[in-house]
Amino acid sequence: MSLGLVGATIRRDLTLAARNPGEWLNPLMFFLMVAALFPLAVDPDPKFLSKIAGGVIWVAALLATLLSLDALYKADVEDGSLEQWLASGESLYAMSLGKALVHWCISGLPLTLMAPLLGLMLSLPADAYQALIFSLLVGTPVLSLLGAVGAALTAGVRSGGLLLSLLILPLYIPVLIFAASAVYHAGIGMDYKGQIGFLGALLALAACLTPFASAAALKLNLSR
Amino acid sequence: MSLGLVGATIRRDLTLAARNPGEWLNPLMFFLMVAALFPLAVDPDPKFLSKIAGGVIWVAALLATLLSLDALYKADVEDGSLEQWLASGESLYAMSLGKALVHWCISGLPLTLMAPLLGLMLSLPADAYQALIFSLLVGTPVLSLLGAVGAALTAGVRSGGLLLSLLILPLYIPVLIFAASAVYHAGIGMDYKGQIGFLGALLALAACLTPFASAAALKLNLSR
Amino acid sequence: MEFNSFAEFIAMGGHGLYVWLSYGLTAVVIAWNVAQPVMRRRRLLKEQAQRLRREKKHDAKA
Amino acid sequence: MPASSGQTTIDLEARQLFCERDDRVLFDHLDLRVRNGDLLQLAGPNGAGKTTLLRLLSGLNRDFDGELLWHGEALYDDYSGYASLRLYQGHLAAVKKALTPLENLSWLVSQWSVAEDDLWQALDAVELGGYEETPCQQLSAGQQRRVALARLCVAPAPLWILDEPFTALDKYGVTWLEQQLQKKVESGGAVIITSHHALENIASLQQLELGSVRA
Amino acid sequence: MPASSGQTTIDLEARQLFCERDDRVLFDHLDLRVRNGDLLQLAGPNGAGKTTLLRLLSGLNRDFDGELLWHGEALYDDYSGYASLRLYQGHLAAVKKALTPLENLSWLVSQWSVAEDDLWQALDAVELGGYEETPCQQLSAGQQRRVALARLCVAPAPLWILDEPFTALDKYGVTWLEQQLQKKVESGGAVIITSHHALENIASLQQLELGSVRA
Amino acid sequence: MWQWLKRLYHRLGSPKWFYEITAKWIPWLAIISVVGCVTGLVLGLLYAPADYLQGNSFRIIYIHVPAAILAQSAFMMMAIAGAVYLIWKMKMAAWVAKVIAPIGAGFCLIALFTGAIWGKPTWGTWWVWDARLTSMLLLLFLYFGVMALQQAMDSEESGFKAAAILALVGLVNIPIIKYSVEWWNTLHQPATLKLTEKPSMHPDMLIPLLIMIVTTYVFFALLVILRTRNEILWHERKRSWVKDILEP
Ligand code: HEM
Ligand SMILES: Nc1ncnc2c1ncn2[C@@H]1O[C@H](COP(=O)(O)OP(=O)(O)OP(=O)(O)O)[C@@H](O)[C@H]1O
Ligand SMILES: Nc1ncnc2c1ncn2[C@@H]1O[C@H](COP(=O)(O)OP(=O)(O)OP(=O)(O)O)[C@@H](O)[C@H]1O
Ligand SMILES: [Mg+2]
Ligand SMILES: [Mg+2]
Repeated sequence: MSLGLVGATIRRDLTLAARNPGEWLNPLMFFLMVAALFPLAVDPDPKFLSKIAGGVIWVAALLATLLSLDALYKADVEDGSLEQWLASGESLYAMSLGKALVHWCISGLPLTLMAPLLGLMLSLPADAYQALIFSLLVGTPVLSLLGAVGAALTAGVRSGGLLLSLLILPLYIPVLIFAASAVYHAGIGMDYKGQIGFLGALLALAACLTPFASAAALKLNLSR
Repeated sequence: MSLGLVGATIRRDLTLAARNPGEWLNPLMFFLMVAALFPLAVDPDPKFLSKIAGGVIWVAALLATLLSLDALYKADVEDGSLEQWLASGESLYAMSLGKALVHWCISGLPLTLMAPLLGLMLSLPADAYQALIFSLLVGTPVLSLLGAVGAALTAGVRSGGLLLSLLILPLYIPVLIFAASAVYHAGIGMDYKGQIGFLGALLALAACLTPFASAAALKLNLSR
Repeated sequence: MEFNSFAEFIAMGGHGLYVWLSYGLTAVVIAWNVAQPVMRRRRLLKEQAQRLRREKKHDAKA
Repeated sequence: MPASSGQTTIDLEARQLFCERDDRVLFDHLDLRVRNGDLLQLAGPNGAGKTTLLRLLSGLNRDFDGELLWHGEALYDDYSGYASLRLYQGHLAAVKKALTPLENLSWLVSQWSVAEDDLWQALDAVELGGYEETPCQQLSAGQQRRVALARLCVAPAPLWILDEPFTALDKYGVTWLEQQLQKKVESGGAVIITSHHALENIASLQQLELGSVRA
Repeated sequence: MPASSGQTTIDLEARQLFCERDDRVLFDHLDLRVRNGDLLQLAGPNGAGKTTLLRLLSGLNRDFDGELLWHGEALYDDYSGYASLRLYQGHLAAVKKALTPLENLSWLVSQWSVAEDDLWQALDAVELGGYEETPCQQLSAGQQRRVALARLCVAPAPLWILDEPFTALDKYGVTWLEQQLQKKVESGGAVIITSHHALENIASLQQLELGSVRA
Repeated sequence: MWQWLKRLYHRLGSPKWFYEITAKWIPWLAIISVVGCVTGLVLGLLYAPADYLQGNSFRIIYIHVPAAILAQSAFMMMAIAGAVYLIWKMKMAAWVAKVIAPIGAGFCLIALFTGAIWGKPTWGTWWVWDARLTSMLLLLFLYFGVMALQQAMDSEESGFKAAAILALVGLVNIPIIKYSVEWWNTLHQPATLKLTEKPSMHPDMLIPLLIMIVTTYVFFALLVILRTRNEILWHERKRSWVKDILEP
């Protein structure tokens, strides 16, 4: 006991995810499906696919993360949990960080583990797998952290899913560019340490700063 | 007055969309952004882009429609409007058809009008514009109709957005394939009547059958 | 008999890896498919028997 | 008020209703009959099945055993006929926050044809005069409920089925609603209601106590 | 019950509070003081600002003019100190439907450290004994509210701030809650409450009537 | 005849009858499955001649094709069971439909895995976006969709109904997927990759395959029965006949 409210909330969210596997399986399936749309819509030729594979996988990962973010705070706002966090007087910074962490565990992490399979299906060049995994491992936490800010801002809005995407997509662009370029360069046998380093720097920055923004955004939801 | 409940609901939904422009602007912005991600993630070379433009625009349209569907019935279920439809004894078939129509007006139609702009941005071949517009005009209503079934099925589910995508994406694949192929063929100067004809047949089929499924699905949400 | 020795059978004319990998994966899925309902049945029977005993005790007390 | 409830005969009958939820029997061998001039209150503790029974009677939930008759014939044989004569108000108000009380009310009665003037009068009657064209999100919880209740003044349905209509109403609102119920049954309509609120003031009140499910 | 409310001194004071919403003044020059043994009921019609005032007093809403003091010092100077001594229960229950009553209650009191045994007892006290490990979605509206109210038995907070806690409770629940309030103030705690329900049975009741905003 | 059908229907609708009768079937089904599987595999792996093009890798066919066929029929059966539930409210049908979904998805996975593995030596790649492969992948997604929808619903009953509706809509979609994808593929890329279809298979190859297909159906029936019995036990746990089973 006595985990404090933050610990208890992390535990509660993981319990909820375990009890409702859709929460982490659905983003995974969506990831697979979006990646599968491209060969169907564009061109199924493996040569062609191997050129776009890295980019397509990253776009799919980004969209899957985006969609799973919608639910991050929404239920908590609607059922009054958020009110209780504020009423508890505990640090909203810690709470936001905890929520982002949980979100990564149930979306980013499974995505990263699933990505090699997609690589196979899209004929990703063999040299690019390592870069793909590294970029996802470092990049998806940034997506979760940034996304949590958007989720906090739109938590009180009815059809927030789309609005959230609009707010967050522009912020995701740098991550997308560096990650996709890392995978692409690895595929043509070039060095990609620089890009991963940049993603790492983004991660450090996001981990320190975004919880402030999330905390501020959460307070907004209370003036309902 | 005396439009009946179906007419009144269509009018009410349009009023709501007018009062909250996000409802139709957000899918549009999302459409633009997703299409803009590709050049960034893959390769900004115009020659290359012109080959994938039709497919990318259609994938973006499909995802934008998908995201806007989540809200279609959700609010009505939560605030009790659905209960009132059922209590009114009016035909749920007509109601479902009406809702899908409204959805198309605020998502598919604006998308279609916006698509040529995206064509410009992605260097779509000049010959392909007509096919793009026709395919969207005939294809997006099918997306709305099929999507409405998914929306009705998941209206009572909390984080339904992702689940909805999961259910509906496989059903969207035929539309995607034919539409993308129409645009592609138009781009290389070939005939595309066959594909549009097929889309038309799908539309007729969907318009007749999906409202039954939607109506059945809506009734489910009442056992809450 | 198509194969002359066990080693040849395992090698499958150079395709051994592919053949045995598919058979192996299939075996895993099938085993899970059989084990899952059997285990579920055991758990169910145990839990329900426990519940019945608990209810009986409760009734006896009342 | 155009409610012409005096003319229509009301005859809703339930025979030997049985309903279970999650393997727990909520009610069994339940008989009841509602006719012109009746006011029936369903009582019972939380979870007794009051809401469930109301939804059965209004035809929203068809998951039960037994018979449900309207004028002696199965209710679902002419469901839309029944639906136009009975007004159902559940826990949820079906009020859109972005719309004004007037727009909401107009949607809520669109099933019948009601003149616009009557809508204004009804909003006045529930003390929302002056708020007719303010978006509902700016109203308090009780004011939003009143928008839905304004329907009672204008809908030409002789039978009302109301689930906890006193929720969130202040004492003026409660008095007003009690008067409405009184008037309704006096003018030959009928009301079925659930409420934890005591309705002693009304003469013709009948109570149906649903079985207790407490441990 | 481990509530050690007798020892802590409670002294919450509001001076010259002023609050407006949408250019309508809800209250002005409002003074109030709550100390050990007080039970303050905020009364007033729908939309009078009761909920708004409660949220101000509990520190959730800081959008007002005037002073809010805890032990004579500005409430926000030591908000987390104040937060651990006051329990706030709003309209919303913060109960997750997929979790069991036990899990929900354990989360609801995670801010304090409460022994697991006490949680079981508390659920028993609100007549949820036997439902401790049933997912909450299978409970009725009133039963779900009780999960949140079970907190009152175990949280060691001397000051309770409750917004419409009687909502959805049946008559047993209402009696139980009235007893809790009574006990609380007798044992030296304090309660601020809004409710449309009459609380006459409690001796030390004070009422604060908020201004009417009706047209 | 009609009377007989009606009686059968009522019996099938009775969980108790189903539970008792299937107890007798299970051993037989299990024996047939094992014997069929062993003969099929011995004939297929040891005695069938190697394919003149693909060599021994073709032996994957003995699991790939039965699994692929079954995955498709299982979806149809699931949709039919769902329809029976929607129309006649027969609870047994709902349980059977629920139970088929994970089994069908399992066979679908087997078909995909073995196909992918087979593709490596024959086509030189694990995966291509060919008509059959794509429609199989979509079938897997449909299975997952049905399962996800079923468990996302608050009440189990709505879950059954929602899953049934989706299965029916998905059923309409299966031929569409299949043909649309075929048309798209032949349009986009010429038929470079065709499944090796010879006009007539050598009987030594064909017979084991037929044995395996039949065995797979029997095995599928066994799995459905095992799982349905669990569902029955759970849903009828408060009835007296289940209590009698629990404490003899
Ligand atoms: C992931 C990849 C694959 C998938 C999803 C797949 C799927 C299927 C499906 C759906 C069928 C149809 C069963 C029926 O309804 O009759 C089938 C049959 C068959 N497949 Fe595959 N397949 C894959 C790869 C392969 C490969 C690589 C080969 C060999 C080169 C192969 C050879 C066959 C053969 C010989 C049949 C039987 C054809 C017939 O008699 O109809 N498949 N497969
Ligand atoms: N969605 C549901 N799924 C399963 N069981 C339910 C559901 N909703 C209610 N129940 C069960 O049905 C019973 C009756 O519920 P109902 O809502 O009719 O009670 P009620 O008498 O209206 O109670 P209250 O006074 O709390 O509103 C409850 O005991 C509850 O456990
Ligand atoms: N989100 C909001 N935005 C703007 N104004 C609001 C909002 N919520 C409430 N108000 C206004 O503030 C006033 C006070 O609302 P409040 O919720 O405090 O009333 P209350 O006394 O709790 O009423 P009730 O008895 O109906 O719960 C209302 O008149 C309402 O118009
Ligand atoms: Mg109720
Ligand atoms: Mg209030």
